[in-house]
Amino acid sequence: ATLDDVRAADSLKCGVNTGLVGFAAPDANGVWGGFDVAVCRAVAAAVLGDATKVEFVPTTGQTRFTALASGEVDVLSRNTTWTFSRDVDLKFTFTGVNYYDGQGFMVRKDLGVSSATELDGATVCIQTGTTTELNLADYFRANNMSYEPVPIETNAEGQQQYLAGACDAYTTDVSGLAATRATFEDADAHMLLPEIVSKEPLGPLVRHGDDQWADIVRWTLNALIAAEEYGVTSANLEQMAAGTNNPEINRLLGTEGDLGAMLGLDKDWAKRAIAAGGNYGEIFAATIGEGTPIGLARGLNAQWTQGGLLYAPPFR
Amino acid sequence: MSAISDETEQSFRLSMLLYDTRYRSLTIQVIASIVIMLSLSWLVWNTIQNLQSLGKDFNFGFLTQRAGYDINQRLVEYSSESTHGRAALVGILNTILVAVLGCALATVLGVIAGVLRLSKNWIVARLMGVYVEAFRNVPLLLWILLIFAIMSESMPQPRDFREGGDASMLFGSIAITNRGIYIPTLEWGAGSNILVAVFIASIGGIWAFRRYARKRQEATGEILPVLWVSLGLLILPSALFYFILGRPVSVLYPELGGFNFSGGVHLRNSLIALWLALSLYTGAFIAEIVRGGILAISKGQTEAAFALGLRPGRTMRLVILPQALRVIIPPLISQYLNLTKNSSLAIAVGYMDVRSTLGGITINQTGRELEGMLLLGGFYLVLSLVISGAMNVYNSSVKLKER
Amino acid sequence: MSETHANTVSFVRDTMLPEQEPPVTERGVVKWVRENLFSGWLNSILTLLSLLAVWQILGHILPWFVNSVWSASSLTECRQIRDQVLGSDASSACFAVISDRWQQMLFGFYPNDAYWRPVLALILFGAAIAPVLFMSVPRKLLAFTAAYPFVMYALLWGGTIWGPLMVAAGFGIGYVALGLAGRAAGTLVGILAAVASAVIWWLFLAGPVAGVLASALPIGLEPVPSDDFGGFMLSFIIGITGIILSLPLGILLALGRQSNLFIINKFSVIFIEVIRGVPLIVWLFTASLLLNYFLPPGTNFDLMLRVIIMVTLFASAYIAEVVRGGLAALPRGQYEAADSLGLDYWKAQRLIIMPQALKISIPGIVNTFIGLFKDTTLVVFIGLLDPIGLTNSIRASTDWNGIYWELFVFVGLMFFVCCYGMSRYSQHLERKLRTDHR
Amino acid sequence: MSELASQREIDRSQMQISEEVAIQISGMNKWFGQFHVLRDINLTVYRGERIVICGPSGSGKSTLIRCINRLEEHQKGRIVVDGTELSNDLKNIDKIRSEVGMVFQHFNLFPHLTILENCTLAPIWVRKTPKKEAEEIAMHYLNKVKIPEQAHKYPGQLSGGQQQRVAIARSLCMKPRIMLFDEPTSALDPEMIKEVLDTMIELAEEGMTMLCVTHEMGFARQVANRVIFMDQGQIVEQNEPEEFFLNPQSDRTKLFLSQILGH
Amino acid sequence: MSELASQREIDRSQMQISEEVAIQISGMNKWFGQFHVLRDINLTVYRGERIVICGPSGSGKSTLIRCINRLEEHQKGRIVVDGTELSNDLKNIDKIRSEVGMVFQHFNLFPHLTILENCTLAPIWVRKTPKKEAEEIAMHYLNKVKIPEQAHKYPGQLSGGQQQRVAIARSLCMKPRIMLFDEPTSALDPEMIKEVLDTMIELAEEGMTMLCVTHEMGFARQVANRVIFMDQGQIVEQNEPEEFFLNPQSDRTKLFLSQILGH
Ligand SMILES: Nc1ncnc2c1ncn2[C@@H]1O[C@H](COP(=O)(O)OP(=O)(O)OP(=O)(O)O)[C@@H](O)[C@H]1O
Ligand SMILES: Nc1ncnc2c1ncn2[C@@H]1O[C@H](COP(=O)(O)OP(=O)(O)OP(=O)(O)O)[C@@H](O)[C@H]1O
Ligand SMILES: [Mg+2]
Ligand SMILES: [Mg+2]
Repeated sequence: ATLDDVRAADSLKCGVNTGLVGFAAPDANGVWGGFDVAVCRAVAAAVLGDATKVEFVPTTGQTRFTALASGEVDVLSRNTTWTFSRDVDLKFTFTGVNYYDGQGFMVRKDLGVSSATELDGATVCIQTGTTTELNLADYFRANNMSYEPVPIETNAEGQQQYLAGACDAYTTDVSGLAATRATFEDADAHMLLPEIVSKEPLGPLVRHGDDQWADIVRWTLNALIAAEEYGVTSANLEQMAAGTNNPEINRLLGTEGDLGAMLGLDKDWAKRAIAAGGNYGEIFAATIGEGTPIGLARGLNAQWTQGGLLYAPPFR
Repeated sequence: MSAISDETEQSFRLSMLLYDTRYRSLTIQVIASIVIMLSLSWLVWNTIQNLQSLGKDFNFGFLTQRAGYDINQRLVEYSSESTHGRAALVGILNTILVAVLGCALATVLGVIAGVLRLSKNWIVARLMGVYVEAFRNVPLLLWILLIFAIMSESMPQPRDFREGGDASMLFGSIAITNRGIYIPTLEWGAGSNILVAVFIASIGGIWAFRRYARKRQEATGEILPVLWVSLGLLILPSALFYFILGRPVSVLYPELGGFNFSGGVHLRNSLIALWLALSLYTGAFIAEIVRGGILAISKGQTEAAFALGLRPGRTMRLVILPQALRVIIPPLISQYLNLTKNSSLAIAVGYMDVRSTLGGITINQTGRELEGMLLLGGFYLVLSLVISGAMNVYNSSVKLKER
Repeated sequence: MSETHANTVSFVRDTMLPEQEPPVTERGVVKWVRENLFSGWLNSILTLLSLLAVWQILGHILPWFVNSVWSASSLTECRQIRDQVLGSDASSACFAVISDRWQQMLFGFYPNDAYWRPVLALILFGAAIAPVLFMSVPRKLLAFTAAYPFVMYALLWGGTIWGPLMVAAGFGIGYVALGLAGRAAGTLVGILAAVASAVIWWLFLAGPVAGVLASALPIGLEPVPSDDFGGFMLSFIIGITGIILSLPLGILLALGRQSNLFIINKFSVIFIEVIRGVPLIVWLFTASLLLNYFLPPGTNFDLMLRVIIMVTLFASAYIAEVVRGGLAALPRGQYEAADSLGLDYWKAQRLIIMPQALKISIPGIVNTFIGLFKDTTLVVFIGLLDPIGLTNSIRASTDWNGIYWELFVFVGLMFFVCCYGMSRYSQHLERKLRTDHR
Repeated sequence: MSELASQREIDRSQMQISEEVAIQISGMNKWFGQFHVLRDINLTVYRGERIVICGPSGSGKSTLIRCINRLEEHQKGRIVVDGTELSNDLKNIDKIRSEVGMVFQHFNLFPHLTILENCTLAPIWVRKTPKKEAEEIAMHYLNKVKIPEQAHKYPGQLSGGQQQRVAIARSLCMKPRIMLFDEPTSALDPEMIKEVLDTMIELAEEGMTMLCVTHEMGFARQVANRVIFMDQGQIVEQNEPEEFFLNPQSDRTKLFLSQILGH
Repeated sequence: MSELASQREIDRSQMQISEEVAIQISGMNKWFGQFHVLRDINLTVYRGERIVICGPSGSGKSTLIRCINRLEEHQKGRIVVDGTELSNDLKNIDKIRSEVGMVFQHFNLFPHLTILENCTLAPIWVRKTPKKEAEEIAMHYLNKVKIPEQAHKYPGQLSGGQQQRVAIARSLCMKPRIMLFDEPTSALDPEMIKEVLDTMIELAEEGMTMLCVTHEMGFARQVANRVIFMDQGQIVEQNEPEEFFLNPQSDRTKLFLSQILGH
């Protein structure tokens, strides 16, 4: 089973993007950081007790699924859209959604376009190997518009093409667009069009058939989300772990019952996962939130209590 | 011929399998084929097992399914409603297009650079040396990326061509933008058939004239100015009829409309960057081949021709080139082969060649890695076998006769 | 001297003329310029055009270089410095990205405190390759050359040294088996026995034995996972291992292609043609997408190793053609002399044919290596972080987002220096071989 | 022929030709594809005999010689060398090759090995002689061919005549019982021919069984027991040298002799 | 020299040397870079004269010959060939080149053309002769050099001697008034030298003006009117052949003659 393999290797192999600002990128010391990366670290912390025991495997849009299917990675956390065919036909198990996204368009303000429906005849940059190109084709077809796709391999290239004006619009997931826009020298000259042409629930996924492992990843993610809901942060974690009068928190942090054992882990698994990078909200804020250059608002990714979609099932 | 030794009656012993030259090769081959068969079947068996455990099958049915994605450059009808098979065809045509264009330009660049590298002009020779070394010693991928970047970074955007923009069309008809180059096309109006017929006829005329000139030289020794007459024949009658027929062919200039230029032919940046990079890179290798070919023809040949009173131009045409070509063409063709294979680097600039359609998006959307890669590999293999087959035919036809 | 006439032909010079300086027009800068730059109207035009082109290009590039900023921690800072010093419309390179990330460009994510390992491996590579390239180096060093791949593995990947040692032991066992069985029953049987025993050792015994030894005597360096490899180090490793491992395979294929045994010949031909007929990038995708299909269910080894396997197969087809050229260049007499002395096929190959054929092939091998080294950049498409892949990752960090040319210039220069050096060397070798043969 | 050689003129009657058969060829035929190169060759060579083979170019002399140590395969008939029949059996071939030395027109020394290594190669790898011993043997024979001082040079540094003598020494190091020579002097400059012939004469004096394709008629006169004349793949005439040269029987022989002696 | 040639021994006194000047070289100097190759050369060649030039290697013989048809450019002095001065004028150069034939040491036949095409190339493209006529002329000269049957072979299929004779025929097809030979026999095997020399002797008999760089002293004795000895880029001695060989004046000439006649 994957859990045993990971324990035996004493390191979690985690597939990430080769480089997407805010989501996964190595720093000058080669330490990976980012929103997707944080999920891996949390899983590693939960399973191995050490958030640094992760081996990051950079994957491209083309290679990611094979990497997972062949066992080259144990979990793929690479802004991957959860779709029917990927789940069912390609034989993967999506363990949840860590980011609710949708495909949008970014254009220069001075292009004079305020809606995607005005993009007839435009040149559009897209990243290949993603669901984006299918959505794009469908959207323009449905609206009876023509367009000129400019396929590109990586976000870095897409950004460069777009900035140079080689395409009128750049389309990818809104999070990516925002992240990209944030780094522009003149970010204000660009805008995201209001239309969201697709649903893009992004989440970590694992191979089909190893339910225990899928559960571990799923509930680690849920633990991060729940922790935010219950107000468990890396700052008050120790204090909360000492015991609170909220039994849900107690169960989550292992002070009460032994949920960990059911997963094949120990009691403190969720505590460690949260300690790794904080709860969902902290991770968001640290990597892509409004305080960072990327500056994404929580939007759909707020807790259900705040009007968002994040809704961790109960820990009981 | 058969081995008719006296000792054939000698009884067969097992050790003869190893120590008898007649059986030994048989033994080795049998063992080799068993090993090869075993390893092949091992691979196939593994594959079947793996496919099974992944719940996949092996079939090419996906080729007839809807592709669902768009391709910007298509030489045949294609839309996102077409099948994956058709997408593969579009990709194949795109690969062949860039390969053919690349081979042509690379040859031109290579010949020019190769000849200039031998030039007595110091600075020109040096410059060509720099060109050749720079391109030969830096990975092609980097050149593709660089040229692509130059194309998209330093060319004007289409909107710069608007009123008040700071870009203008070249000769009023060619728009070089950072989305590619828009060149005019021809529109064939009424009467253009006649024009085409005239043009074809004048090509026939050139051919006839060349024959006549050769006959005449053989008969009288007079040398007619074939080149100039040919050029005249090529241009004049067509030009004459063009005006007589009331200008049936008009040029359709690219015009700025909406976001982009429309009308004319759009050569996309991806195509141009790939084309230029492949040509410049391969051109550098061809330059070395051409240089080597010319140097291989000994100085003695030129001197002998000069001593006979032949002018430099004729010496080149009658003595040096025919010999140099024999040396040049075989490696030249293997460069063509390399260029064709290297065109698969289209991936770097998003040019939709066969690797990007069949071997890229299609595989990615359908999860048919095995089938897709097999088809892709098969396509390249057939292509290179055809090219190298042609080379072998050529080689054997021009081999110098020796004692 | 006076005019001579048919009837008064005889003439004898009593004082020899001294050597004279050529006329002014025939020497010095004037002549050089006239002959090399302006020897005709065409040449003059070419010269002027070239000068113009050089001027244009330098005019664009030089200021960019000269104004470059070398120390800053992000692109924004670079731009600030530029704005302060030169004004915002000046063109200026931001090479600060190189000073900031050069370690990554060279070593990928290899642990900082272990940089000495790849460096040492490279130096040792120099020592290992020397006896192959330079005939004057003592032949004894060839033993080190043979051991080098294992040393390199142990150095770079670290971990217990018993693993590579046990793999190496397999070769030793094979060799012993070859000796024993070969003496008893002939070379052919010997080779079969050697291959069989080595394979059995690797498959069934090496692992457990290594495990036991490792737990008994844990020596070795800190292990470094393949994912930490990147940058030029990755290019070098793939290139060097590819070429080293492909040599034996390439030689076998070349022999196979020369062989008159039908099946072996055809197999070699098909293998070589298939490999050479399909672009490397397709092979790399095969390595990353398909190789796992071909291996027994459950096997899984890392991408880099798979890439190395593919690259090795790929290079071996090219090496085979190079070696075939070397074999074809040997006169038939060498084979006959070996035969008539009673040497069998393998001994003749090993002692007589290969040493000579390989020597002739070295320039070709070096050229193949250059090609392979350049082609290692293609691994970026399957997610390995080679120098070009790293430029993407670096640009993906918020600090350096948007930087472009500087990274490419750096990568390009590095490649140029390495490849140009090697190609110079191979040209030198070719010239030397040509004179050797006369 | 040089004075030196003539001083050493070999008394032919004195030489010990045993009744023992060294090579027995009977009814041997060979084809190259459709082309019948050797036709019904019958030849018995006794131990200690020195046979010179001559004939016009293309008559099959080289091919005959090369069949004897199986550099070419014959298709019909038998060849028995030293009691071992040449068949497809590799062991027999190996045995015969290590007992039969061969010297080629173009020396075929191994250019990547020193002279000494050239000579010790086969003893070490075929005879499994210890290296030291092999080197002693090699030096012995290099002494014999008078170039011990060149032992550590490479073939490329030697003159043609020296190279050919090394080639002879190399063969001798295998202590062969029979030596085959295929036009050993025809690639040499005139000055060097003598050196090589002298070496061969010395060998002959020691009673080595020799088959030599050569057009050096002086050599044939001086050392051969028998001269064989071949034409069109057949043995046309064979005789003692005196008889052969003074009194050739067949017309072809006469024509041939007039040509080569005439020039 | 062969018997045949000596039978045809040319009576030198009989030959018609007109007073007409074929080549006039005066005060000619040439440098290769800093190196002074030809120093103050003065030479008049009359129509019908046959001049042999000899001298040590590197003395500038080839360069002198090559200056005459402008394969090398001279830097000082005048060269007048057949009344036309060699200057930078392309027309003059063309004129002179089509009147002066040259035969090189290494034949320099065009390997991609048949023998016949080699011979007709220049007549057709320079003289504008009709093809048929050019072929007739070519066959005439091929007959003269005794290889008409090889007309449709390629140069690679011919022996060295045959190739050199083709080279001579090729030059003759342009009906030159002067022939230059640059060591025409030095790349040939001894048997082939004779064929080529015979052809040259025949040419000489017909009164062709010839300048020949050669070390074939037999040839010089037999056909030359004058022998010129060059050293260090200068004409050191010139004389009639008899005198030159029997009674050399300068020390250098003596040394040189002793070397080449001695071996
Ligand atoms: N490998 C071969 N394949 C086909 N024909 C061959 C081969 N070797 C030799 N021959 C032909 O066999 C004939 C005899 O050749 P062989 O070399 O034995 O002649 P030879 O008497 O040694 O002549 P020479 O004096 O020129 O060496 C020749 O006609 C030659 O062309
Ligand atoms: N193209 C050249 N550039 C420089 N030096 C040259 C050139 N050609 C010849 N030389 C030099 O000029 C000198 C005379 O050369 P030339 O070939 O005329 O001598 P030669 O008398 O014909 O000698 P040989 O008998 O060897 O042919 C030699 O020292 C030679 O090295
Ligand atoms: Mg022979
Ligand atoms: Mg000369």
